[in-house]
Amino acid sequence: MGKFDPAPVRAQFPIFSAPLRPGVALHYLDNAATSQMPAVVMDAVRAHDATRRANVKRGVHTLAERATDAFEAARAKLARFLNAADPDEIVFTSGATGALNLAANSFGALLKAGDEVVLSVLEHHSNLVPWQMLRDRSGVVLRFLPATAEGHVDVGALGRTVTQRTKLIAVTHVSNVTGAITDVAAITRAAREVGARVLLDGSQRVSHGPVDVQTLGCDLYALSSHKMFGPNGVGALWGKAELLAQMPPFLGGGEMIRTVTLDRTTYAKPPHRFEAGTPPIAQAVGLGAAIDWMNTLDHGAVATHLGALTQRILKGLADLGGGNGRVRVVGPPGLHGRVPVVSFAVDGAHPHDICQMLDAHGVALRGGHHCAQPFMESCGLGGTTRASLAPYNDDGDVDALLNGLEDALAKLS
Amino acid sequence: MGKFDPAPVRAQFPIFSAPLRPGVALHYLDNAATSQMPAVVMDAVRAHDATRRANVKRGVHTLAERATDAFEAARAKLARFLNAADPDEIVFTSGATGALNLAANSFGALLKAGDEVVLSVLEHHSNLVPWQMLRDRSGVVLRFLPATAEGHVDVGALGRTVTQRTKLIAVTHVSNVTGAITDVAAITRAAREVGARVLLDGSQRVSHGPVDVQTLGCDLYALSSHKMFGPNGVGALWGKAELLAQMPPFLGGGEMIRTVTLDRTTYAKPPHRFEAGTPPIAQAVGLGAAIDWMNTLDHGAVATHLGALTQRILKGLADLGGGNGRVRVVGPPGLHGRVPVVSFAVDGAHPHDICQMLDAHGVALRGGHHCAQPFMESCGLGGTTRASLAPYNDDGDVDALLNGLEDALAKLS
Amino acid sequence: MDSLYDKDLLRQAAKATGAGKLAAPQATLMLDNPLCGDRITVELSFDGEGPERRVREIGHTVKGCVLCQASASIIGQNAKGATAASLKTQQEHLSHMLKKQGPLPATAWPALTAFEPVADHKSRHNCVLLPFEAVIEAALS
Amino acid sequence: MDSLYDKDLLRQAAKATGAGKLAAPQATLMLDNPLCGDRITVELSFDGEGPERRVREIGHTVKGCVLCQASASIIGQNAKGATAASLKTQQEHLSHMLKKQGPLPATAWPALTAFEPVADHKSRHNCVLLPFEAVIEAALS
Ligand SMILES: Cc1ncc(COP(=O)(O)O)c(C=O)c1O
Ligand SMILES: Cc1ncc(COP(=O)(O)O)c(C=O)c1O
Repeated sequence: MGKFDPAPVRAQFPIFSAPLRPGVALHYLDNAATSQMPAVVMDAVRAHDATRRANVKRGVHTLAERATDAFEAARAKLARFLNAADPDEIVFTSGATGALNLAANSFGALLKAGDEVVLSVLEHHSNLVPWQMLRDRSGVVLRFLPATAEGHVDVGALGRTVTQRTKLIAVTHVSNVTGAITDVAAITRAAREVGARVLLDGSQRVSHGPVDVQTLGCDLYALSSHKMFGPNGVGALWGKAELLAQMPPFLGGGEMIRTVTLDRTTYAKPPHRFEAGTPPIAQAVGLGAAIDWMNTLDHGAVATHLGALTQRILKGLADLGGGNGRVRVVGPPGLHGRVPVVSFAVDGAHPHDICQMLDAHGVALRGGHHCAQPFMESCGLGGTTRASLAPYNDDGDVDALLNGLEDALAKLS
Repeated sequence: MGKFDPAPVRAQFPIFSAPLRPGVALHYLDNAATSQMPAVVMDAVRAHDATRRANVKRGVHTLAERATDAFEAARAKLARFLNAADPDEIVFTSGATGALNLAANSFGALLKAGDEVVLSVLEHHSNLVPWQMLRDRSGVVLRFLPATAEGHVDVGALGRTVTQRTKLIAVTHVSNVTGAITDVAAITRAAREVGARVLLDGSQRVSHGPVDVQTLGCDLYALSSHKMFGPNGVGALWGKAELLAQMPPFLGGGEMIRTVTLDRTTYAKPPHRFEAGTPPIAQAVGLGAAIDWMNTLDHGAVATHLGALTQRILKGLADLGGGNGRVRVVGPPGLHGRVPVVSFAVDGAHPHDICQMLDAHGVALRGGHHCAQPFMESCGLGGTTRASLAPYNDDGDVDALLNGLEDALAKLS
Repeated sequence: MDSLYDKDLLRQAAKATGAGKLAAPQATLMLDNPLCGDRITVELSFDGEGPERRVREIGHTVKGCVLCQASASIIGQNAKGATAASLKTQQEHLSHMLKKQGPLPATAWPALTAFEPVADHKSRHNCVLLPFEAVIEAALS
Repeated sequence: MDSLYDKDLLRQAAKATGAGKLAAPQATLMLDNPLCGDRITVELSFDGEGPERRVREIGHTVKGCVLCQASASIIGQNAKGATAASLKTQQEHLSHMLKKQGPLPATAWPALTAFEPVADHKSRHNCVLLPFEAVIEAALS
């Protein structure tokens, strides 16, 4: 594992080729919201559209066959990235939100009133609201795992939260607020004891390299392309073949049927059953290219590099204002059990003011509740400011962040 | 209105810059499945991703503001294209299928058992299966308008199909099989008499220039970007503000909420209420660019040009095999009341064989049931072969089609 | 640094005119902007009755950003004697300036000019407008 | 023109060996491919009983494309005397040739080589395989 140099990686991302504004360089630390896209991914999407744009699955002409091959090749790449047993376990969706709504509706249709679904207070609204809607529709009961003081899903509470009625534990693999990595082994163990399934929201995990769903032992896994250097508008739900086969369709339309009459419709096998209408073809091809690109990275070396930057941020935050404790990290205090995403709260300074002031320094941060209002409430916070890293980030980005914060806090005191 | 020359238009589409295979030029006549994309649209998507890629709606940093502005500008462009009263009447979706599922679920939630929804036998599965699912869920009754012998929605049957219980008439604006344009005035008149709403599936109409939803007098309008020279992975549902305001959300997730607690969630106003999760931002921007591109065309001149090509196809089909009547057009026999989409059935020759043989001539056609099985059944057909035109098509494309068909029919006799 | 946060605006926010609670409020209203977590509670007392009643005293509690604080403070300075209708007029001036980038008319409260740089930042418009919404709703209640 | 439709294959389809109905079928099965509208009905009579029973006579009715017709015709020529298991083996040879682009083994029916050019056209694989599925399901029924 060599030392990782972010410069050549950064050079592959067109967004960094020009200043953000005249005289102000971009320090992009909003990767947990959307990561940037390397030129090779843009090229792959354009090449697709310029040489084999066509609708997929049904066409017999050359472009349609090429487009279908490219789309299915992307499915196979994602299957390998997740170590899925079969490409047909990958359902392409509009994004992680699309994947989670599919799960809540389609897996949800297998549940009955009184069945329980266990979530956590750390969930992104996309893994909460669809289950609330299911609850309101069908009488399924939602139970919540709390968060630990360090911002992890509290697996210590599994014993009193999981019951014989639990049919699913659906939790985030990595928190988009705290960056904490969930102890999945504890979750799957608890699930197996009561015969429940496990869904992981992998949106914040997939940016950091391949995932092994078989080792994780989960049943469903949701992800989004735009957080893993791929295009907008596409994501996926992975599911065990045996489970997908039991799940009824969610969206209706072309391509997901076997036969249609005015009275009755029978459905295709997975994954097509779940891919109603024209799928995001070029975007899936782009996601495939993003995976190819990620596979060129030495993820161990990247993790060491980003760990060092994270450490600098954590220390810098502690030292701000002469170390007066005005800044509080919301999440794990060190590098253990986290990805390079750091949220913090500043006494007497609103996250949006901080973000706006940092923007003047070219630093892109995100402030607010990060679509995780219940967690914010549980912390007694209106919101946090979040810096999230990707392989192209470097010491200059961290310098800009810490210097900018120093300035902002002086103004906002 | 000048005479239209397709050559300069064609030159704007990268797909035509290289042969399909060595020595075989592409004659793309599968536009009703997916239209090709001009370079300006590809450029617009790339420029977005290369200079302002960010998540929208919540970010305060510069890239996020730029991305949000570009996304909302695309909304405004589409609103103008449809003559919507307000950009906030446009909900971005994953495509027409996404839009129709949104309508069937969200408008559908306002209906109760025994309420009636009128569809037609000509509907694409995307405007049929979601309503069947609604019926199975909630006891709504589906009634069907038949098709005329010429492949139009039979508005003559409105009197016996629409009742006091009808709450919605949801029909295709233009048939994707026959190319027939629906008599919308008759539909809206019948709907008004019983206080029903009207939804139009505009997927096949929007490829042919601006639409005026206010003059049409409908309440909901669904469309897809990839059929109007824009990117894959995005579409829209337009709805009257007053109606959208009554409709509950469909998908749950980030960006569509007002407040979320573990117990209860309140929702944002339209359109955000219906746009859960990260929307297809770059794709919407591309759709905006496609609309700008379409606005450079003289649509009257294009219609005349494509009408002439359609006429040649209709005559050529009638003359095939020495005019022995082996080929039958499924749709309007002339240019009246149609768009340039021509379906035909050939005695003793299967559409897929025809398409495959034509592919050897570089001609891209579509064969099969075109996701409209009920209509095919009603015609006693297993499928048709379909040629569909766009502004870049020219006499050479029609020559290749007719010559190829002559060859194929000789072989398949 | 960012022109959004010039000294005037920061001073305005720090001044927090009108911050606090009233002894005997006749109207109380809490409003929040869930997008950013800003929250304001406005308390009012009045002279007179009906639509013509005028604000006698105002108290506000803001948990929000500097823009929201400054906006509440400006209201605290200027709201005394205002009717719901005149507050609504001020809100319209402000909203027009932000959204259409038009100039503030002579009848607008002079302090509102502090928000001119906010016009360029759509995501922050609601931060400035929230206190106006709250005070108007309270005045109408 | 397209190598998919060489003379052999077209002749095979035109020949339609086994087309028609049986006087006294012991098994009848209809299967369709909704993606393209191909539909085949297979009728079988047998010698023997149980899994070892062998096809005595076959009749098929195809509403489908040339590939489907040719496939049914080849089955019509070769199925007599076959067990369900041996039909399944032929299907596996064919499927392997189409999907993995591997060669047909010596034990495969020689006529199946007509389908080699179909390997390049994934969207047509099912057209060729449908008659095999139908005859196997009928033989197992
Ligand atoms: C009439 C009609 N409706 C709906 C659709 C589905 O739209 P989409 O391709 O966006 O899923 C299509 C095209 O496939 C269509 O032709
Ligand atoms: C943990 C988590 N889940 C779900 C989502 C929603 O995914 P998408 O952006 O694809 O809608 C996000 C990001 O927004 C996220 O961080």
